[in-house]
Amino acid sequence: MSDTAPKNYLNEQKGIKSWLLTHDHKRIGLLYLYSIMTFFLVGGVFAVMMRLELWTPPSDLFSPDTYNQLFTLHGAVMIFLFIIPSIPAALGNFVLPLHIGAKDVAFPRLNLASWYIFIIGALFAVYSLVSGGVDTGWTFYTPYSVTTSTAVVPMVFGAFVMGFSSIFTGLNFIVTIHKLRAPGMTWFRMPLFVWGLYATAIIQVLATPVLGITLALLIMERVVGIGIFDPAMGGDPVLYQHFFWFYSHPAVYIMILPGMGIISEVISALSHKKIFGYKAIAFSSLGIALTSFLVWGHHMFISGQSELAAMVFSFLTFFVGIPSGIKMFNWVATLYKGSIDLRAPMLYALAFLFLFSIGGLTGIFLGAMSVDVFLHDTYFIVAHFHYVMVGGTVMALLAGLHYWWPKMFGRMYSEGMARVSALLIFVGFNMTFFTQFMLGIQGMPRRYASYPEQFAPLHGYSSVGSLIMAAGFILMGFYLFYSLFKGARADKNPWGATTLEWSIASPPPSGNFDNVPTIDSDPYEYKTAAGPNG
Amino acid sequence: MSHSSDHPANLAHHFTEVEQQQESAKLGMWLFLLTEILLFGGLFCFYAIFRAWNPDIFHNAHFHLDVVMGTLNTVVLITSSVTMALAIRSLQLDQKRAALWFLWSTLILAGIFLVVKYFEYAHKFHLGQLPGKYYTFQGIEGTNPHIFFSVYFLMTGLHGIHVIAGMSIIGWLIVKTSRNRFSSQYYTPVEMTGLYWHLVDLIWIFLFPMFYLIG
Amino acid sequence: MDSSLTNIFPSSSSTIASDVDALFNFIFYASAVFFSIVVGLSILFVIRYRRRGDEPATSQVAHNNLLEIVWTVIPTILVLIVFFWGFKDYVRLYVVPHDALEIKVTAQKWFWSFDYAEGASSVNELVVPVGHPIKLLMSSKDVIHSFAVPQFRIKMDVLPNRYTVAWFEAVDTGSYNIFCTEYCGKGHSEMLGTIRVLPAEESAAWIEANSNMGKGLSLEEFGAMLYKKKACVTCHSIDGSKNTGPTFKGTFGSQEKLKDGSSVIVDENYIRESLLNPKAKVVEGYEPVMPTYQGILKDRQVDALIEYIKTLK
Amino acid sequence: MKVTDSMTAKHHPHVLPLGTYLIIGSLLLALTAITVYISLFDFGSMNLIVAMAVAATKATLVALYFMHLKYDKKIFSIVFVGALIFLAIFIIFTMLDTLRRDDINPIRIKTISPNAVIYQDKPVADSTDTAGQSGVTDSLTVDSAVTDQSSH
Repeated sequence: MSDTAPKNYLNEQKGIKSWLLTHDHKRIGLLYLYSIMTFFLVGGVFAVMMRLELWTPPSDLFSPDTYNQLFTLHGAVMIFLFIIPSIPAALGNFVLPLHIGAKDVAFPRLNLASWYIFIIGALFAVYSLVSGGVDTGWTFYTPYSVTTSTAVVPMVFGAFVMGFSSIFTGLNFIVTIHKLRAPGMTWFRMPLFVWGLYATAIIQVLATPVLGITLALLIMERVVGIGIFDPAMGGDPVLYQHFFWFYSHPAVYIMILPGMGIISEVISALSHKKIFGYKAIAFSSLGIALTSFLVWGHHMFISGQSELAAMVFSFLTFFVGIPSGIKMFNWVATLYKGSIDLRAPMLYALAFLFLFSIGGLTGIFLGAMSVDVFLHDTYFIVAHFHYVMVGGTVMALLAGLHYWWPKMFGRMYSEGMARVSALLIFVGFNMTFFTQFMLGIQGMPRRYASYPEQFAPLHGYSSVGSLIMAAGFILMGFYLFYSLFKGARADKNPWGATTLEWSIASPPPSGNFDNVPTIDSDPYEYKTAAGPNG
Repeated sequence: MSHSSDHPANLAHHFTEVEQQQESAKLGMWLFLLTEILLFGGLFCFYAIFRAWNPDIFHNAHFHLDVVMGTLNTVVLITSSVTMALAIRSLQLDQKRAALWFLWSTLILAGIFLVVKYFEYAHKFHLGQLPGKYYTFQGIEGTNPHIFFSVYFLMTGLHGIHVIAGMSIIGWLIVKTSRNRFSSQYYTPVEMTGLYWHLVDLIWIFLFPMFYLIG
Repeated sequence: MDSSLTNIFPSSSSTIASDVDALFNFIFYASAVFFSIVVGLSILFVIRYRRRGDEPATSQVAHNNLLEIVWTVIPTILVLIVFFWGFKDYVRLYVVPHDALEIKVTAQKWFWSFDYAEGASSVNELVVPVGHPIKLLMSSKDVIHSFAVPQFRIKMDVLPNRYTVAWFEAVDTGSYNIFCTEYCGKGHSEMLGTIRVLPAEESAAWIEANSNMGKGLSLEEFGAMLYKKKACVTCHSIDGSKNTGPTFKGTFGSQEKLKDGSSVIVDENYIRESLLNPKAKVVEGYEPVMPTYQGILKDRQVDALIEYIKTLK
Repeated sequence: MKVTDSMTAKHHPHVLPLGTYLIIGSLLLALTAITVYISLFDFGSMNLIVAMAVAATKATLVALYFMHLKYDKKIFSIVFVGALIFLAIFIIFTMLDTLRRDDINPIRIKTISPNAVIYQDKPVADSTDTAGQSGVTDSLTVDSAVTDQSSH
């Protein structure tokens, strides 16, 4: 794709080996991008299969066993193989060093190693899939996961291995941000995406090891019967839930914090306006990262944990909600009197504002203890976390992908098709999941292969919505692929943005910056019509 | 990549100065140690909760651990920590022979630790004091004594794996040192290994009283 | 309660349901206000400040302390209200009144069994008097299940080897679904029960009648009743179709091939053994997933089921 | 951030005197002897606290001197202490649950059958299956037997 283009990171070296042995953070970012897109497709196919089964009440299309494996694999693939590495490892790897004026991340070899570890973990997951699948749900709750006859161990081991990949990425990013900022780039001159990645990386290094030991203990429980989680061996299954959620609740913020960073970038750049409340957004990222460790028990209000613990967890839960709210207001305030460019990245950012508001606000219902008792383990939960994960993270990922696409490949995609696809995804998503809020309020439990007749109409709408959403993603795949070869050449700064990556060629040269830049201003210095900083 | 000719040999292209690179490595290492602490943390939590639930088995079962061997291993590991620290100090002073000597001492002490551990394990295997469902020993009163041995073998086993990993890295350092790869100008790998080795020691400092002394 | 929401909610049929709904509505309306502000302003700004041509933004204002304090403090106050309100009702949900009627609930793959103090027992059908608090003392025999009744707004996980407690007081007579809401395997979505709330006398009569082992019925009729009541119907068909377990149609007297390669004639003894120790002889092509009915079925009930199966030619 | 000044300048490591290492090493060995000696006496619930206090002192010495936290940049100490804080949060918050399940309903703190299935067909010194819930135990036995077959 680089016949006439000047030397850049894509064409300087050729051949498969130059990719598989690369130390260039941009190429590693792309390796991750291709991997997560593959797994997104796999997880998406599982999702559509589930919606097809749920179109009608009886379990007719698939047997209950198959359905149970479908939702388990959908969850496990989407969480461990797609969302967790998506923004940090793919976009973060590509953008972070460019953002702070560095030539690479601090440990380039470790960076490549973490991609290989990710792939090895993924292979175990795939092995588990072909050797009988898993039917435990992505949470692997004991004692079910200890007693089921499906291939739990390879899947759990895969997740265990992928944890190390996540840890190494986080570790690499923290050191990079601490030690490799360009001269003059103080902490408060860093773009907000960097703050988002920094907060994410803190969670990755602090929480992921606990997931590692939890999964290792689960494997030991299955193999040796050590008796920590299995009641038949004297253990306590609720303890597993503590161990699991100590990682997996902060992990929700591993998924959403970098997305929030992208939204800050995109809204500022495409409004051509300085971000509102820079410090508030930066500190709220850190605040979310640290308080996210104090709230895991809100997944367990009906699990049989002590009422005291439930109370403490509920109380703290509300304080992790406030910083997210602050960010929302800041983004809206950034739009005020901006010069808003409604191209694809901005459309996805606006979709994020809409959907993530719903996702966040429905979290308040679930943080309230008595209401959670009613809504727990119903479709309300399913809808809530899809609004956060898809409406939040995936929308942010798409915003970022469309925003940095020209920088990555030096090509533009079709703006018209991007708009159609954004519309399809937005409409399809709401149709799929808003109906699920209503199902949850009616009491429809999650993880049901078949369901009573009374829920049929809403499930029907939801299934239709999922097909519309799938059409949107297929269209996106098509125009993005097309643009790689036939897209118009991109300028070095198609959006008129001010962060460092837009000051170098698209695609960037292998070493990023020929001369290390010296920074003497804030990241978002836009011109104003009404005089300086009016 | 165009390196200026005065770019030091051990400085990677994306760093501008030696100190920056060294501090990066150190920060990375400390973050790695943080993940190690939290990895062990799950097992500490396991220990704390089951001890609070069933203090009887932890009390009764700890008499079946050999305090003499545990103390011996504590002394061995602390001494190896001292020799490791001295190895780094010798390199800082460009005393290569001393550094080699100290690294060898560390390696041998780690070996002794494992040998003692082997005898302890072998004895327990023989008695049927095995973790989890393989537990067959009859002599301990209380609720579910197998859980004590589960957590004992998990914690000391994970620690033992760390000792083995540390030994292979120290072995690699010995080769590198004898080939004159390190000097007072560049000894980052030795320093990083030192941090790791001290953490392994530090964890044992807690494991020893938790299992052998108070049960 | 707002009428538009009432259409979605299941009926509020326990003493606590309307309190839970009140908090739900409070959060709903507060959220609606915030959502309207965020989305309304976004849409307004996008329309008003849409970029036309190349002109820069008309303002670069980057902070406003008063505004930022306001939008931090107001949500904080609101969520604190939500917290205390939610906590208050949560405690009510789990503090059982003293005069509650205690019923033992046992969950296992994939049915519910209920034991009354009077000695009556039932499977997948809980009959309780209206207007009287009911305490559920719950435990599981295998994995974690969860006892949920949407109309009562109650839900509690049921743990193996541990008791959990829930209670409710029904305010209306009628039938309500029990759902298992914690994923428990293949039959998870079939693990449904019914709560029948009856006037006090009728409920007492039912319990009385249920305590005496199908008196007045022939063994065969009693067996047919047990087939449904003890949840055999969940896994075994009587029309020849294959389900989680083998069909009962024509099974008596036939020769079945077993998993381990041997075969067995289906007679009285085999049926009895299959009920009490189901994993001993598993028919080829099926998983050993059936729970034991040891302790759940009395002798006469086993006999009744055998007689019933004999009739299914 | 300084730029090229020190690029060619020699790097001077911070070297501690030999005596420091030897003194700290001896202190650690002495503390080991003390903690073993103390363990010969029974202080009841104080056993744990005393032993952990000694261990924490030893750990602090290792961290400050062997791991150079006393002389290095503060950021490393922050990382180390941060790990300990989050570990403490993990353990304390989990224990808020595991030790307080009987707050409202006392029956919830107990297990129905305290002993694991591996003890149920052989004599165990303290086998107090009092709850009379043999049904639960039976079924657990059966299920774990199934696991054994199916997971291998």
